[in-house]
Amino acid sequence: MPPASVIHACTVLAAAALLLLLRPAGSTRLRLVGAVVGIGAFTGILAQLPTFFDGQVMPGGTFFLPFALISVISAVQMITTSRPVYAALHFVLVVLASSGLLVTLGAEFLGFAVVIVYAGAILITYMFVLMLAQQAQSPDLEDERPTYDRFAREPIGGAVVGFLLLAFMNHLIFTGTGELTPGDADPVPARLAAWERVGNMPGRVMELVVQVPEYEQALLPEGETLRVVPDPDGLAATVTVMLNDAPSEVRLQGELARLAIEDNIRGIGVALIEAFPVSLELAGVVLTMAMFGAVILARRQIELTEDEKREASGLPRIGHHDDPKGGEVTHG
Amino acid sequence: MSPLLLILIPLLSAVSVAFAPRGVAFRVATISTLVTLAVSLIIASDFGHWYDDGFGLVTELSWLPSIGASFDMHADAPAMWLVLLSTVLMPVCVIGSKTAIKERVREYYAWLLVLEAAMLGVFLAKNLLFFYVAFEFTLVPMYFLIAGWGGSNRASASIKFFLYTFTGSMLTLAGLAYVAWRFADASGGWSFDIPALTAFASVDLSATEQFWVMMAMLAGFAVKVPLFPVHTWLPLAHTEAPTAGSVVLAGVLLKLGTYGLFRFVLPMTPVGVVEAVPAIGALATIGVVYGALICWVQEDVKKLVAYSSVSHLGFCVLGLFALNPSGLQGSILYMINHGLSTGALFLLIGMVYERYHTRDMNRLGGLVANMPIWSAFMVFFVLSSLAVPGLNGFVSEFLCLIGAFSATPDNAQWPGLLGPWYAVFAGTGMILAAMYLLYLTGRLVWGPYRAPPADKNSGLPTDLSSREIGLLLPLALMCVWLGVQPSGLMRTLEPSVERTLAAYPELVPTQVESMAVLEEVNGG
Amino acid sequence: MAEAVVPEVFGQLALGHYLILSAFLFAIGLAGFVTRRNMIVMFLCTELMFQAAVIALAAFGRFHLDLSGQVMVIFVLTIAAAEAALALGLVVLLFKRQPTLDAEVWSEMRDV
Amino acid sequence: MIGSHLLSVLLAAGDTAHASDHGHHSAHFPVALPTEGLGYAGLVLALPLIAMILNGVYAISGVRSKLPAWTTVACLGTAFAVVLNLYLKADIEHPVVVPLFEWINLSWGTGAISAPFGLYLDSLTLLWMLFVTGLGTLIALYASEYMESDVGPAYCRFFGGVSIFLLAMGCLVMGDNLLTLYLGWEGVGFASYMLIGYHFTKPSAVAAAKKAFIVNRIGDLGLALGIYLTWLHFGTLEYSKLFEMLQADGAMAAAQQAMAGGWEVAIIPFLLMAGAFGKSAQLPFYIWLPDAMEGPTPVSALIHAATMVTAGVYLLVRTFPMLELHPAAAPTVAWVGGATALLAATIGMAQYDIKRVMAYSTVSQLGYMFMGVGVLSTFGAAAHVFTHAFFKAVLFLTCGAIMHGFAGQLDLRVLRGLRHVKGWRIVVWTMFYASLCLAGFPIISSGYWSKDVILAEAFANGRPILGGIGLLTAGLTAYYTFRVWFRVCCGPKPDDHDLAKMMGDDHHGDDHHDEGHGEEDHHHHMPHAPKWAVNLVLSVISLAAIGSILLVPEHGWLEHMVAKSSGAGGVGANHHDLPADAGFWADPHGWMKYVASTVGLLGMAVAAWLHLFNRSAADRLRATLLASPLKAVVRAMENKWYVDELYNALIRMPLKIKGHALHMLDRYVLDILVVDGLGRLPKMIGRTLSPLQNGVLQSYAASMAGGVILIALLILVLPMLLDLLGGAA
Repeated sequence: MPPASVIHACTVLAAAALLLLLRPAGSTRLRLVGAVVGIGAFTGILAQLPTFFDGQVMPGGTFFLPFALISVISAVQMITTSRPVYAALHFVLVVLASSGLLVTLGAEFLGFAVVIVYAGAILITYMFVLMLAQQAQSPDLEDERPTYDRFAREPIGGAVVGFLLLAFMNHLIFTGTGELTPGDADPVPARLAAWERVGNMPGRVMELVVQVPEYEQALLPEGETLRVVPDPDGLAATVTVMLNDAPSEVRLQGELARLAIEDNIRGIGVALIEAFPVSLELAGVVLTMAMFGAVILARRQIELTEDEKREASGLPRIGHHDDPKGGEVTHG
Repeated sequence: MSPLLLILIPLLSAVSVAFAPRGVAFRVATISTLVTLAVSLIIASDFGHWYDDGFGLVTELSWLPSIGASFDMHADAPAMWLVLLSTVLMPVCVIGSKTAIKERVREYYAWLLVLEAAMLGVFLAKNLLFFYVAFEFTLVPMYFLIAGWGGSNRASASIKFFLYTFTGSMLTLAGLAYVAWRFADASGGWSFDIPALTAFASVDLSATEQFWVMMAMLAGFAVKVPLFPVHTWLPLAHTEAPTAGSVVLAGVLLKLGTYGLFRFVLPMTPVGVVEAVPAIGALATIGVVYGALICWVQEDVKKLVAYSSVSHLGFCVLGLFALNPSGLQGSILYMINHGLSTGALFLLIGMVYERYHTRDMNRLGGLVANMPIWSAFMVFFVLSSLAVPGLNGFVSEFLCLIGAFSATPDNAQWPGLLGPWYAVFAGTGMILAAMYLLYLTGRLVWGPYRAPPADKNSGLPTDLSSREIGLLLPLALMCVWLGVQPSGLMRTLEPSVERTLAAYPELVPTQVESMAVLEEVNGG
Repeated sequence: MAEAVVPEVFGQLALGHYLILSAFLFAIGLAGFVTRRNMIVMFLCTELMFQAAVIALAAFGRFHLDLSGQVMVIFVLTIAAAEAALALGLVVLLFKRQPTLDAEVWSEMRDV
Repeated sequence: MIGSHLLSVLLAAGDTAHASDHGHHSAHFPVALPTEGLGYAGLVLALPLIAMILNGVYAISGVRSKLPAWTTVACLGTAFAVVLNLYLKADIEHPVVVPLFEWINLSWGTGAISAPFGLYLDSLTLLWMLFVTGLGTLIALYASEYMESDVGPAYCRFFGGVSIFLLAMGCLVMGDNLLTLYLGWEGVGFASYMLIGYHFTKPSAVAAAKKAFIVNRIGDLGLALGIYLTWLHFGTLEYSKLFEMLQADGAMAAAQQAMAGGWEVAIIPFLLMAGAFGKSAQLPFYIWLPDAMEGPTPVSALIHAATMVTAGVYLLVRTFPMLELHPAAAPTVAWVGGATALLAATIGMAQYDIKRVMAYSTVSQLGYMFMGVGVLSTFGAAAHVFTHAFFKAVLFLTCGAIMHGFAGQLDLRVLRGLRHVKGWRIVVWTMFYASLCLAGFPIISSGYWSKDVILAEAFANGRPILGGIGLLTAGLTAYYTFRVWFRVCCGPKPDDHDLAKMMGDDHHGDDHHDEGHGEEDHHHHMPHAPKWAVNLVLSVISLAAIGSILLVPEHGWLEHMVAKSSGAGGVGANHHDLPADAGFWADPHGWMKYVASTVGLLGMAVAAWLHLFNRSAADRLRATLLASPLKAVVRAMENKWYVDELYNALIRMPLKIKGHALHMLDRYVLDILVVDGLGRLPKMIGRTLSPLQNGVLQSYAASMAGGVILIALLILVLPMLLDLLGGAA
């Protein structure tokens, strides 16, 4: 069987599995079958990868599969459970698993940031809202939960749309990645770029410089910009600094520059400031506007009649049942 | 005197009318159109290219130099005549609206003046973008005039008018833009100079390109003319428009289409034209008969005259595509004549409408008993429309038909692709014109008197007031003048016409040969 | 055990693995967004799609040895936070009008 | 003085006429040359124009007197004087062109259309203008009295119309090119339209006017096409150049060349003919003329009997050389003329309205004229035009006088015994003489002479069947003419009571609007005899008719006039040198005098028998016929052979239906279905897609994803498709 058909078959299987899981009144056995089929389909697709692709080895090793499975299973759980609070908690699980993957990918800062921002801040907000909204509802009894939580809306449509998209992405992944060039295919320009970046950060360079034993006392040249002149191969660079009131040249090894860049938090900071200053500003503006928006939305007063208020808080209406304008009568 | 004035005066007065006190709007508009007329007459008297094929009044005014857009102007003799036609008709429209328009007077006159500026822009433009902007801009004031002061069905009429003509002219824009793009491609810089583009397109575009460019241009211009079968916006727009709107529409706006055919289609895409001439000729001929037959069963006077435009403009297009000087000269003269006589007919119908508030021939009749002066004018302009010799319509219709007649491939000097059959078939339009126009006069002018009670509030006398006579008399005199002394005008058209047709005497035989070859291939 | 199985079945880890995971998460998120009726859960689904994007971005960043991917993740976080703030504000507002979380109640914007 | 001049010309012409006979088909005639110094000839056109403008001014300024009539009579009389002066001055051998002003003059390289406004003054023009202006003046004078009850704007309108007619007729006859002729041609059509529709409140009058104009237009289209083709082939429209060209290579050579040159040239004479048939009410266009009797009687007399309807004859005589461009042209004219003559005569026999009888008799007589042209006797045609103009004018004017006096009564079954009524003597006896002329009473009637020429030429031309038809028609003509006269003027003397009964009870064509008419009651009860103007005019025209006897015989003045014009080819074309021993029957000109007289007298005798001596016999005959198998024929004759109904069913109704159908097509198919349909297309697409806008958030998300998928598919599939296409190509 050609691999492409395997992949598409797996996608279809995954869709079918999701459908089984989305069935509102589905029995536990069916759900189990769905789960098994889904996991099988997922791993089946993953298993096709080596036959297509022998590019750069990514970090992660044995950690990838568990994290991946956790996140996928939790995601499915999240969209199939009829309890919104559980959904939120499953989402936390997805976030945690993906933050694990982020860490294995060398994005430690992001791994933690995601946990803090998502699991810590955003999810808490969601939980608040959920609880606020569901105060009067009893979450334990399946039948008493609102129908809109219990029944999926157009499960077939959703599965079809989602997995059509998935099929397309799979297609791209399995046919398109060959055109991508791995990052360190040619190390020299990367090293030179690293030196250039570091050269733009005088303080950072001085930190590197003072790590060299003879240059512990070195100072920034007064009134001059610090010049970092890398070697043509980028393996080392010459930096002119002031040592004992006299200019002195110090050789820095390439490893140092790599370190300076690969230190994740610093690196992100540098990249953020250096490459995306405007986007950073815009992100700030977006956040500010979101804050204003949230404030304004929250302050918005809805004019409700007494009855509507009572109804909203789960109390019976006061007005006469046969009087459709009961609320107004009480006001009168 | 700069031709710029011709556009600036109406435009600025439009602004001032819009903001003037209600009471003076009419006066300002009248004075403005009269001044424009005077200016156009002065310009015409100074015009140096009446008897050669050159362009005069060349004025340069930069707009967007980077893409070659400008407000450059020029005019040759045919354009000058059409400018004069417009400036003559505009005061008539304005003064003719004095009693008919009683609400939102300022806006009304402002739109009329904007319309005048746009029309003059079309005839004077030297830059393609300027031409196109002006060409499209005529739609806006007309749209508002119909929608704002029209009849009961004005909403749909105005929308149909706008969308129909606009859709057509979008295709025209595409065709013209293609020419400009090809020019930029070939010469390395954008230019929208009409003479340059014309010279370029007629020579450097391939036959296929010319054909499609021609089709694109035709789409817009044919709708505007309107050529059968894309005429259906016209009766509705005419019927619903206020009188002045109808007058301008028939008098000038339709001529934008034929002017476009004359100025762009014929000189720009000669190779495309020779391919399409038989088809266009057939459409024009069908339009003549079709429009006439439909006229004959109308109950609404205005609709009748509107359909008569379809019929008449068929002659005009037939003359254009005869590809010989007599046809072309006749066609240009036809534009002017149709503007005068049909404009006057609409004016006359408007005058009746103002008094009786109906245009239904079942309710109106025998008006000569009450309105002898009106009837005299009506009969006169009907005769002019009928192409009775001695009046203006005859010379142009005669020349269009003679042009089509002599447009045979074996004509030594000006070979053409039409021929006697087109002329004979279109000639039956003469008979049908007599039928429907006499049906019109028979119902409206003669017969036992019947009319709804006259509107006491219109403030108008039973017969025409001196203001109304003053409007019609100049038009009538012009009709007589053009009927008795057309030669002076015709001579001024000759050089431009021959310049326009320069490419055809060589192209037509080639086309005839290739058609013969094609026939042989198909036959074999 | 995992060390023994994983290399055999999956070989070396490649970019594709991360991308497939991301694609799966995205598809599940989309399917959830379309099928769920609870407004809050729907927003959670969008967050899930954001997560998918986060993983893909981080993987690409690693693949190219470029930090831009991670920077993008920061922007995604920003957007997610902003979205959460506004969306939840809106949900609260809507809930005040009509005490339900069913998204289909709010279909006044439909045609006809 | 003028009379003596005419006499001298007459005598002189007698000697020279034979000299003009140059043999078959190659008669040469002098071609006009431009000249100076005759500019005052323009007055012939200017005077009616002035009259027209003055009448317009009178109408606007509300003149309520006979001023318009006097102005018109004065102008037309002066115009007649000018024509007479031109005639006296003109040298018949050397016709001239008088350029007035430039009208249409275009040229491109070698091609040119030139139609200067000029006058072509040759004998034919002068002949025509003499009787046109002369009769115009007299009939205007007659109308001054006849129309007096309409004094006011309508009076101005009437005389304005007459002036327009004279102006247009002048252009038609005197124009020096075909376009000017066409100008006049349409102009007289318009004048006729205005005057037929004079009683505009009567729907029948309006309809008749419309019909006249439209039917004429059909013929005009032929004329116009003929003019185009003439221009195309000969490159000019001016008579002088045209004739030069036609004479240069000889008409026969031209004909042969034309046949070789293709049908475009060969059909020129047929197209011109169509124009002539339209204007002169020949088959198949004659139907407008009887209806045209809705106009006031002076109009019928002037326009629809004496002058305008002869314009077709004029056209054919003027362009006679072109008639030879096709050998079948002249016979066609002859046969159409003959057929019309017979058909109209049969219809005329069975009409009761005396004015209509006269109308059909006009159509019939015009048929004779065309027969004359067709058998190559332009002289005969012109002579008959000339004599007919006078006696038919008299007949119409007398009919008008009767109608005027009897409040619109025209029914010959009602009218009788006018001979015995006081004050009608001149009417009765001028009518009698004119009837004699029409019936072709030997020797003393002018019609006899002119008709004989045509009939004889028909035989001489080798068309005995046509000649036979002509003779038969002559008999019928004599019968119906005297049927009218005997019925109306003879019979028992009516007393006052009878006279009152004869009065028309409707206002049919009565020209009275009775406003401010003091004697209204009297009018309605008793006939009133004509006054001096009517009697004077009748007498003068009758004298002119008698006088014309002197002019029309062969080799006389009239033949001379025609022989020097473009009609020369039709003078003596059928003359052959007869051997001296040829018998009586060898020369039709000889025996026709006797045969035609006999036939005419026979017709008169039958009329006398049925309508004078035995007045009830006619009714009995009719009853007998209606009971016999000939019933259908009689009915058809009384109903004008149902030609009007036929045309209505074959032409008018189909066109009208087509108009309605096309209007429906235009409105519903083109406009509503196609245009509005296309306009509705975006709306329909929107409506189809609008369920997507269901307000449910998830659907939006799904459709968004669907869109992404579509784009993805496009990205994936499009290259494949292009590959496939590329592979295929």
